[in-house]
Amino acid sequence: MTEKRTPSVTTYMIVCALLIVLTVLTVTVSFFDLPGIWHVVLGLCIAAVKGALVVVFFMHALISSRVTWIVIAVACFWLCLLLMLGLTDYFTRGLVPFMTGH
Amino acid sequence: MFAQQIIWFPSQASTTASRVDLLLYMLTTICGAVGLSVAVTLIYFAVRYRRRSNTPTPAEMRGNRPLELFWTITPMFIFIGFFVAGAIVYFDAYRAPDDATVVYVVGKQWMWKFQHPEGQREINELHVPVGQPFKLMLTSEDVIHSFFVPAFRVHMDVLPGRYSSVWFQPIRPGHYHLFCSQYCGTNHAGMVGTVHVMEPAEYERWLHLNAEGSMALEGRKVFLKYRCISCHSADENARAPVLEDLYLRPVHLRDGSTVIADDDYIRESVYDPGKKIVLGWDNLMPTYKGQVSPEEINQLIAYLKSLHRGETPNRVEEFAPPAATPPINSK
Amino acid sequence: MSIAIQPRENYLNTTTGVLSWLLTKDHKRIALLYLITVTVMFFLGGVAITIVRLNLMTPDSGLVSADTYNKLFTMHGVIMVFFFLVPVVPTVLGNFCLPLMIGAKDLAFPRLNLASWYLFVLGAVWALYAMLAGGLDTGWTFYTPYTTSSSHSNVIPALIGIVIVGFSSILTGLNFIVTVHRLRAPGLTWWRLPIFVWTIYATSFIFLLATPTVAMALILEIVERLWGIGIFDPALGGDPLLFQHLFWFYSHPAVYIMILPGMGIVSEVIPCFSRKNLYGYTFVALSSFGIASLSFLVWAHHMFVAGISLYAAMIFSLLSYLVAVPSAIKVFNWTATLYKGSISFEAPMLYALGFVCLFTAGGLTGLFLACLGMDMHVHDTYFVIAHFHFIMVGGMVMAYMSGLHYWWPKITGRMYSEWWSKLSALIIFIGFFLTFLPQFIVGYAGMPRRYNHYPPEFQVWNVMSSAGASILGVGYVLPLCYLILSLWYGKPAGPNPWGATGLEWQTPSPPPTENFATTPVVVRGPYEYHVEKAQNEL
Amino acid sequence: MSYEPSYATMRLRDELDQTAVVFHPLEEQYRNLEEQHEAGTLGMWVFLATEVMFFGALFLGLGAYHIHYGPAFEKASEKLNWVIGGLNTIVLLVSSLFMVLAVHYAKAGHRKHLMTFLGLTALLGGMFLVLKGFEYYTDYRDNLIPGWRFDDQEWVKEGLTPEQVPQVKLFLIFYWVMTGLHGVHVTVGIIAVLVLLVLARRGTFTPVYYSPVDVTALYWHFVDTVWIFLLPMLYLLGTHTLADLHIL
Repeated sequence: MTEKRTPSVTTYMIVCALLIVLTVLTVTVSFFDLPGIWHVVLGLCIAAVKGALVVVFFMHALISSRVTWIVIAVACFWLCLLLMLGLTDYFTRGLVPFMTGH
Repeated sequence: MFAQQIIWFPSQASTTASRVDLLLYMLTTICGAVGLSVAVTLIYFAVRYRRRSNTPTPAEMRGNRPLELFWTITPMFIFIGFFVAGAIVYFDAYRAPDDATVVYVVGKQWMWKFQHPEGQREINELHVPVGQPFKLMLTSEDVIHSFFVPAFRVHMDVLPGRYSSVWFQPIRPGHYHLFCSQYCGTNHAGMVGTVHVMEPAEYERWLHLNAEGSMALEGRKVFLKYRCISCHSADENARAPVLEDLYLRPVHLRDGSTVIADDDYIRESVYDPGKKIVLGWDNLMPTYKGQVSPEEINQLIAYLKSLHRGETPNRVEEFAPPAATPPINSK
Repeated sequence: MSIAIQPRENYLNTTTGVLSWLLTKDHKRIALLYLITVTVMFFLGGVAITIVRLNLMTPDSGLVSADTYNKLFTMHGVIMVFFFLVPVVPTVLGNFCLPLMIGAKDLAFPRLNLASWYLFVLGAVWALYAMLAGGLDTGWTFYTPYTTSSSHSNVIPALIGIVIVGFSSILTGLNFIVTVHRLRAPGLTWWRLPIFVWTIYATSFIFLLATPTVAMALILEIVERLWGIGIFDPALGGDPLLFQHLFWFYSHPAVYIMILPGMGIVSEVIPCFSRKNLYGYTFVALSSFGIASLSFLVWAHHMFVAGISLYAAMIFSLLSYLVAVPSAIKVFNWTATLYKGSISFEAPMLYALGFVCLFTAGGLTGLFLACLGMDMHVHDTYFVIAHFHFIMVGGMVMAYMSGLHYWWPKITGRMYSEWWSKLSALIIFIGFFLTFLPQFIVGYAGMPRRYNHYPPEFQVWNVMSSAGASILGVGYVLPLCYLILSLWYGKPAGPNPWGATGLEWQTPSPPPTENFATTPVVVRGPYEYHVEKAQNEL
Repeated sequence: MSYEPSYATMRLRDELDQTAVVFHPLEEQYRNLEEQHEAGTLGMWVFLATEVMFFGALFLGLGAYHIHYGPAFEKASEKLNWVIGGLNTIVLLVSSLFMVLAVHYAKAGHRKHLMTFLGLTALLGGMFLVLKGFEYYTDYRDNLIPGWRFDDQEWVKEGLTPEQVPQVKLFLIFYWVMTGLHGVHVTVGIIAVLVLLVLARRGTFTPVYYSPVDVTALYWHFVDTVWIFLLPMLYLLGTHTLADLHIL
């Protein structure tokens, strides 16, 4: 068994408190009258921080082997790949003025 | 016919075609050379180093880093060349010239509908003049189709709910296949048509005489509406002269004189058919005064202008369909 | 090294009865279950395409109605892609050989492995039900809105079947990855892994990352069709291209799911029959990962004329060329492996050499399709059909045949007829060329795919193609006959009939249930033919 | 299946409430329990990577449509019950805390605490589902179910054009598919946790053998993480005002 420094109960509590604070924050942000895109950007940034906290502390990525980190990295990278390459098309349609309908 | 089967290249009927073929030649030459050299090397090695009774166990050979890098990086540069060449052709093929004539195209299961800017409409046939750029605005009524004319080397999916576009500039008169190349259901293979590329003068004539929405076609409808076809038919039971190739030709009358079949003569023949009777025929025709409107006369004249040998419609008796007819398109 | 005599007890006869097979956790038995299943699927798909090819002999479609024709080519596509090409090498040869090649007793999760097979069968039953009872006429690509709103055939059961099979693939891939990570024999470091293991590992990686998206896309199609609500249908506000993006995000990498294990097989066979170590091992191993990773970056090259944005088309075209580089590396290295070798021409080698030729041709014509200007003309024509059959049939099936012939003595403990196997390799090679070479030509001439009747000027090429297909058909039935016959009449193979170096050859044929009497310890890299003279004499 | 005596258990027995030598199931393909545990953990991580792509496909769809139909999506998002959405986030986060504590005590060999926290996790999971059910009821009440209960006119009155109404439906379909799928995952998780609870009661888990708890916890946290992303992607696209509180 990996006998690395397991986080203590206190650490878990602090992380959970932090997560709840961030949840309240993300809901609060939605009350500001921002342009639509900023709601998404801010919401996803906060969510990314929260997700990272869960993965690193609750899922013990911190004390896991290198292979686990590689799996995490690959999953995140491939998700980005799917989203970014897929959205490339959607962002750039209509950018070329002479191609009606594109 | 046989020659056509042997020559498998579709004709280069648009400005894009030769450029695409050039890409083909370039890719075939380079890739063919690479492929052949791999195959030849493979066969040569296989024969040269085949196992014989006295072949010793081969020595260790792990690889050679410079060689590996060479055959990693060289293809990369060649490929970037391919990309650039292809991208230029693609870019130009999608960028219609500003003066292109816009034709709207609607695909539906399983036909193509075209509408020219002057309002003429066609189904499964597209007439275009040589030398003039055409931009097609494509959309679909139901599922995805794809507009594909091999002779033009253009290809564009036709999507429901939005317009996509494609353009071409025909350079060679002829009749070319139009295919739907995106699978669209049962009769996908029947969603074909013809693109007629014509000399500009011929196209002008066609544009005014033949296409739906044109005077001539309206005239044809008038011709059928008043059942003119039942006597002026092209078969042996005709009871009146056939009207093919009539316009501006001399007509020999029963009284020995000759008239030129111009607009006035045609109008007169409809409103007062007994006045000038054609040699060899009896006067059976009643007057249509009060029935055929002046506009319809104009349309009839336009139709007769366009009516050439062999183009008279067949005489078809019309019956009212029985009450419980199944819809026509169900089998 | 280990036992050289024919063992009395092996995985085939250790327990008997149907239940002992249906409830087995032994990876070797599960591999055989898969072998039977996918072979049945292969011949079902083959029957469908036989009728299609017969129909295409005449331009006016004399044989079957348009509707039947559409159902037949859909059946061919769906079965061959989802139920044969994608699963065949990983589940049959991978399942059988992977634990043996890494010196493990079994896969990491044997029960999961059996569950995968049951999922596969369940999915196959759904899909076959859809296709045989009423038919499916959407084409294997399931494009919306045709699939969701226009088709009147059994779309939903077919989609359910394919989603289920997708999960089967995912679980298989998961199993392989964990196995390779955790169960390698002592001393078997990553750089001592046979290339087949590398490629199966890379394939599993694609299974895991690509399959979920197509499963989700198909689930969304089911939702859309079932409740008539719009997700992809433009009439209801959706975008049909979104489906194509999700579909090809899986289905392009899926091509590499098919071809990568084939490359692995060839990388085993060529060194073995030239008695040399694989040239540029590191590059070949890494290029497997190069292919697996880059394969995810190129999917939209199926959509160049589908209405995607110009920028996206440019980006995907450039990336598509990159994926060809690692494939080229492999071809060059296989060729170089032959150099100064001691080459013998048993059936596996013949198939492997055929693979290299056909795969090279298929790969090179892929460059034509990645070229934007060319694709504009040949997209959705027979040129595309010919190209991907060169990869999938000429490449993948040839490699599978090579692997099957290579490991057949290990699987069954028997040798097959040498003469017949060589003959069938030759017949398949010739039949293949005759079938698909004319399709390049008729495709460039403009014949669109999925046409049941066509202008008469294309007939010459179609007749040639159909003639070739009949030769190909004979080529595929032959191995079925002589391989089955070898079970009774084949002479015992012994543990290592080819004098090969892999760990799988160091255990008796057929192997005992626990694979190795004692866990082997690995001291060398793979393909060390120059030092294994003693091994060769076995 | 063979059994390996876990000597560690004997060494620790004074600290534990178990006194017998406990045998742990070791599958024959593994050399020892540690290897088996690591294989299980890696298997779960790899499976979760698959799940990421599974949900990723939905995120791509939602994102693609959001780019093109921004205003309609924001309008539709404002109608969702963000109060319950937010509350549920906290419920799941706390359940994750309990789950990680369950793992913590499993590793420490504290059976009672293990059972308590497993029970609490399942309870909060159940609470999530109940709240979700109530949220679905308010959606039903507010005509937010395209294809079943949906009124085009309401949305036109809200200031959307008739062309935007299908876009609202599109958003709602993604809302239903994504939350529904997530709900299925939560349900599976609750069942798994309950099974663990039964096993823990029987004393199956010890400091050397608690792999199922660890693996299930990974899954549970993942489901939590998915929800963390669903919250802003579905509920928080538009601008809320305090008046929106009435949607409860």
